[in-house]
Amino acid sequence: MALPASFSLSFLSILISCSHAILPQDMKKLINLPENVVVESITGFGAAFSNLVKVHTNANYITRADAPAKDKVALVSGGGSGHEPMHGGFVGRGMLDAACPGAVFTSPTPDQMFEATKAVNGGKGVLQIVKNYTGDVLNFEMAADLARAEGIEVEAVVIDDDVAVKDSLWTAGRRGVGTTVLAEKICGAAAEAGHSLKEVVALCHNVNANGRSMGMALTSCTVPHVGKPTFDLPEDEMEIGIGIHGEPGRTRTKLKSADEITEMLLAPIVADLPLRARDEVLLFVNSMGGTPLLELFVVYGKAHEILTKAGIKVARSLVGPYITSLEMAGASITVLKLDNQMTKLWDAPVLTPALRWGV
Amino acid sequence: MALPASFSLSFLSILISCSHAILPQDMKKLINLPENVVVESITGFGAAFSNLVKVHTNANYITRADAPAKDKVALVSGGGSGHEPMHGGFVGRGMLDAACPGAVFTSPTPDQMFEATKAVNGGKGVLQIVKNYTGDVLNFEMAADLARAEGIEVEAVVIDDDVAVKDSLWTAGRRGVGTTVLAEKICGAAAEAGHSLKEVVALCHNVNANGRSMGMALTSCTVPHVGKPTFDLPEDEMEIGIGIHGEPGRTRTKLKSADEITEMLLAPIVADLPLRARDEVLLFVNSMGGTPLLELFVVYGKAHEILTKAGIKVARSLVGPYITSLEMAGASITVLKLDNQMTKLWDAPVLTPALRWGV
Amino acid sequence: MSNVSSNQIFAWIERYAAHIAEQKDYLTELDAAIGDGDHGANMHRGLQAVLAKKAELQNTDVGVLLKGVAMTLISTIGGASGALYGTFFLQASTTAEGKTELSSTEFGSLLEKGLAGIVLRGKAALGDKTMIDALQPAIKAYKRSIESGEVREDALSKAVSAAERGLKSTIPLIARKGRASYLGERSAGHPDPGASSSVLLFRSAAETLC
Amino acid sequence: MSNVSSNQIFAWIERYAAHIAEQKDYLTELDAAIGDGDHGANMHRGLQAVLAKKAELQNTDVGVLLKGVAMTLISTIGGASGALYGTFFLQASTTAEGKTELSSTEFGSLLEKGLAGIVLRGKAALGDKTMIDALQPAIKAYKRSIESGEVREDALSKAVSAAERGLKSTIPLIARKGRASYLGERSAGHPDPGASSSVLLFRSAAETLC
Ligand SMILES: Nc1ncnc2c1ncn2[C@@H]1O[C@H](COP(=O)(O)OP(=O)(O)O)[C@@H](O)[C@H]1O
Ligand SMILES: Nc1ncnc2c1ncn2[C@@H]1O[C@H](COP(=O)(O)OP(=O)(O)O)[C@@H](O)[C@H]1O
Ligand SMILES: [Mg+2]
Ligand SMILES: [Mg+2]
Ligand SMILES: [Mg+2]
Ligand SMILES: [Mg+2]
Repeated sequence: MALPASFSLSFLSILISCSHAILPQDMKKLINLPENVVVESITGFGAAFSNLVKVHTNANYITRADAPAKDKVALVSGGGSGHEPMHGGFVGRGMLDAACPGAVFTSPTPDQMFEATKAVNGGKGVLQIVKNYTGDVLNFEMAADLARAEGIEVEAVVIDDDVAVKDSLWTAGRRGVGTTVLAEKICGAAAEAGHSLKEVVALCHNVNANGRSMGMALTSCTVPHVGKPTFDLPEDEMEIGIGIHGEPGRTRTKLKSADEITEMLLAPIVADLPLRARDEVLLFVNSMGGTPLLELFVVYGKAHEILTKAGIKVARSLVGPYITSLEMAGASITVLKLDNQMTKLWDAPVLTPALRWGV
Repeated sequence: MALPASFSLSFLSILISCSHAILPQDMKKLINLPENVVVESITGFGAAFSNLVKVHTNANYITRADAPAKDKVALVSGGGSGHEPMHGGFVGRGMLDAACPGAVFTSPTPDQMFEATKAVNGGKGVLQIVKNYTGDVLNFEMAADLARAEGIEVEAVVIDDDVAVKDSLWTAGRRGVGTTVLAEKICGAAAEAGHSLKEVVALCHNVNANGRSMGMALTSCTVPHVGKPTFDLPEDEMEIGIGIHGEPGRTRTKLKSADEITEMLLAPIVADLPLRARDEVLLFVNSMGGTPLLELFVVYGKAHEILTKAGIKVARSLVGPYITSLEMAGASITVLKLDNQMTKLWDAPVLTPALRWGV
Repeated sequence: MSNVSSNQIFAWIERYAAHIAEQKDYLTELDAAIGDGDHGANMHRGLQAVLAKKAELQNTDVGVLLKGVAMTLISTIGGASGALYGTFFLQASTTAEGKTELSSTEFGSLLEKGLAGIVLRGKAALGDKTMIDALQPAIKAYKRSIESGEVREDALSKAVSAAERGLKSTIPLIARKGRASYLGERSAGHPDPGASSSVLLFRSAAETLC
Repeated sequence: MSNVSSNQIFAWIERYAAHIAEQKDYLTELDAAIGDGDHGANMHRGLQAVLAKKAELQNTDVGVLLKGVAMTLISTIGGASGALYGTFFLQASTTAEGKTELSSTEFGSLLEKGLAGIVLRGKAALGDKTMIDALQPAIKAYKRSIESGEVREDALSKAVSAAERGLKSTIPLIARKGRASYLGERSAGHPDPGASSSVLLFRSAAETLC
């Protein structure tokens, strides 16, 4: 068969130019074979926290050790691996019932979610908390179809809080980032308190509507099965508005001071919510992974100062690496406008590998 | 005055060759001025955890919010900054009463420790938990002299658990690393339970005698006021036996798999303790900062498997970035041989920014 | 002209796996530019899993074969492409239940049903800078060619050309769906990864189904 | 020959601060090779803090001056060098309480007392690859020169040479104290950072106390 000339010449030549073999030894990573990293990691995770969680390596999902919890709405989340402790670290009493880790930075598959859903369904219905990425949304939809076909009541709430992305009906919309962690905690507490699926769904929408985030990167990260940095960032530049998978952001600019960067992240959040004097907020300053706490607290301190000076009350805080991008250096800020219910549920006991208080 | 020729020629010329200006903008760090990073960071830390700790920026130390705790032995620790969450993140009920952060990777000064000691002294004496570095030891000694001169009973226990360093009476001895975190938790619980200074000191020696650690680095870190990596590590090499300040280790070798590295770290620990079948241990797998949890759990899983196969029972675990070296990629393993008392005290309630359970 | 046999369909998938294996780093690079750098790895993982099921997928009817391909892609890829290519083959399989061979016209309907599944699941349209920009013109070109009486070899050849033009057309576009949409205007100037893997799907067809 | 005045002593410290400022990156590099890469920054931080107290340290007696230097170094450096240089000046100050000038011999005793403080605090001996390897021979050379009737200028010049030889002697040594000791045999082949800063201390003295 004769192929058209344009194909065999131009297209093929582009396609072939860049392939090269990848050896794990090329990478500064504590891994064995890249294709085994997720299973080996969740196996270790399960061994470390066997009192709190159970790891199922048949279909790769993590449930509470005592699943299914009876007479409560079950919360299932998931997404690509590489964002640890999210989501596996949030499985436990008062937060998630199950988490489904995909390949690194790749949405999990419907069968994982379906198996997880069946394993945690306690009869009061299942809420899927989904970060707004096409892959996550589509795969969770397929899983929900499968579960509903077996008579399980399933609802999904899609988190889309990243102000770095312009929202629009005509696009995939905003990404889901930091607010996901807060929604999982708050809705997990509501489920634990016996709220109905309908109520937990409404609450989750409410948290999403009141949470906004923006992140930045100083360096790229390297996905194990790719073997080289996701993007190149010159020595004197940073990326503002980065996504948690190394997706390019809003702008690339020269390095700036922590104070300036904090303002660049916080200003669009405050404007978008919008926040007003006397509002009470939860301030969540997150490390993308490679940024040490020493620096993260500098950013937190400045963000706290800016909000306080604007008359906004920082009523609750979360600081640390909670929704990460492997070893990427950088930080994100999430602000959640609180009401009494959210504050109470935030304070409620939680007992997971990554977040615990009140128990 | 005529200087000797050897001085003005050879020595001076070496000395002058390498100086160059350092701009913070050269560094991929979320900081403002390097000289302000510690104060800004602990200020942010204090704002984030104002319910648990109080930050004193006059002499730079951190105390429990409710200090001085009456009728208990007070625990004071400290060391260079850049190891966060250690030590500030371990201040709170059931662990430290005060922490003194020095400049990055530099021991704090006696006046910080002295002020902290006075602020937390509840009348039952003060235990200094000191990592075995000359600077830390000497400065804590000077602080103890000052405190004793004011009538405060002070004892010091020096932690020296790093099997990467040969122990000897004729040298500074082994470095203090991961066991420090465990000693602070266990002794903090004992102090909370009302044990006397003498008892807590004996316990701390016991923890130190039963804890061993070894670490490795895949990459260097950059100290803010230095502005460039502490050491160069070629793209295909790693450093085994690294210290937490980027001190060179035992050997530099080609990159290896996570499984091989885990064996290289664990074998000298098991041999040095020594561990035997049926021993019960706490397994602590620590990230040096830049190694993400995804990878850390691979190491944990392998370490758990090796110990279990040797008939050693992993009775307790700690996994995460707890004693870090800024953004250095790498990991350390600490094994603590447990007895009933230590296990009970490990399980006792703790309420600090970085470790909390049971409350 | 002869019909397409189920063995040929399997050969098509096998060839597709080979092309993906060869181009996976390139596809990943395309995705790194405007997405998250995993498209090549995703497709490769899925198609290798399909190959591993060779024994059970060969020598069945086209419906069972394509359903097996679909379920394997869905359960091993994850990501947008897993759901979308999975849906493509799942919907395509419904047109071939019990059949061990397909006429050229039936094969066209199979492709159309698959594409309809992608559109329904992903809610993207032509010009959104997705795989649809390669698939839709390719399938249209195939159908038109067959309808005008040309042989399948020519129809597939035209489909490949149309897919390539479709791929090229994605370069200047601003993405409206998928991860690339987060980039807004910065997504222009890059070819869409999914459209690239779709070109390979038609190239594999042209190489095996004639 | 004239006595050493307290103003000269202050000039000595000022000059030392200037040398440290100039060499801080080099000292840090030496420390990065066998320690933790902060010796230059440590010394610089401490001596800049001393300069900031110029108003209160100038125009007092040598005892008060050196005690002020000591306390400032101790409270701003941290690390081994803070405790050790701090102790050096603290012990030295005890030999000069109330004095506004010192004879060359008295200055020698001052140095000796300071060194004794370092030895007591740090428990290191000659050959352990520490600052003592520069300080001890330098002070010895100074004393011997003064005792044999030479002028202070010559004595200090000999002290500088002895300090430099001491520094050089640290190069092949395997460190037994301080952070460098963790390296074992890998510490050989590098000069000791603290011995380098001690050479600068004597160089500053030679430039200001004659
Ligand atoms: N809504 C959609 N409809 C059709 N195709 C889409 C849609 N969203 C994304 N795609 C396709 O998927 C491709 C990306 O696939 P892949 O990288 O494997 O998944 P992910 O985006 O989840 O990482 C895009 O290049 C695009 O062609
Ligand atoms: N026990 C000791 N006695 C004398 N000098 C010492 C001792 N330990 C270390 N030193 C000196 O201190 C120097 C290191 O100082 P510095 O780098 O500022 O402190 P640190 O080692 O705490 O980082 C070494 O080069 C050595 O000269
Ligand atoms: Mg993806
Ligand atoms: Mg130091
Ligand atoms: Mg992708
Ligand atoms: Mg040093």
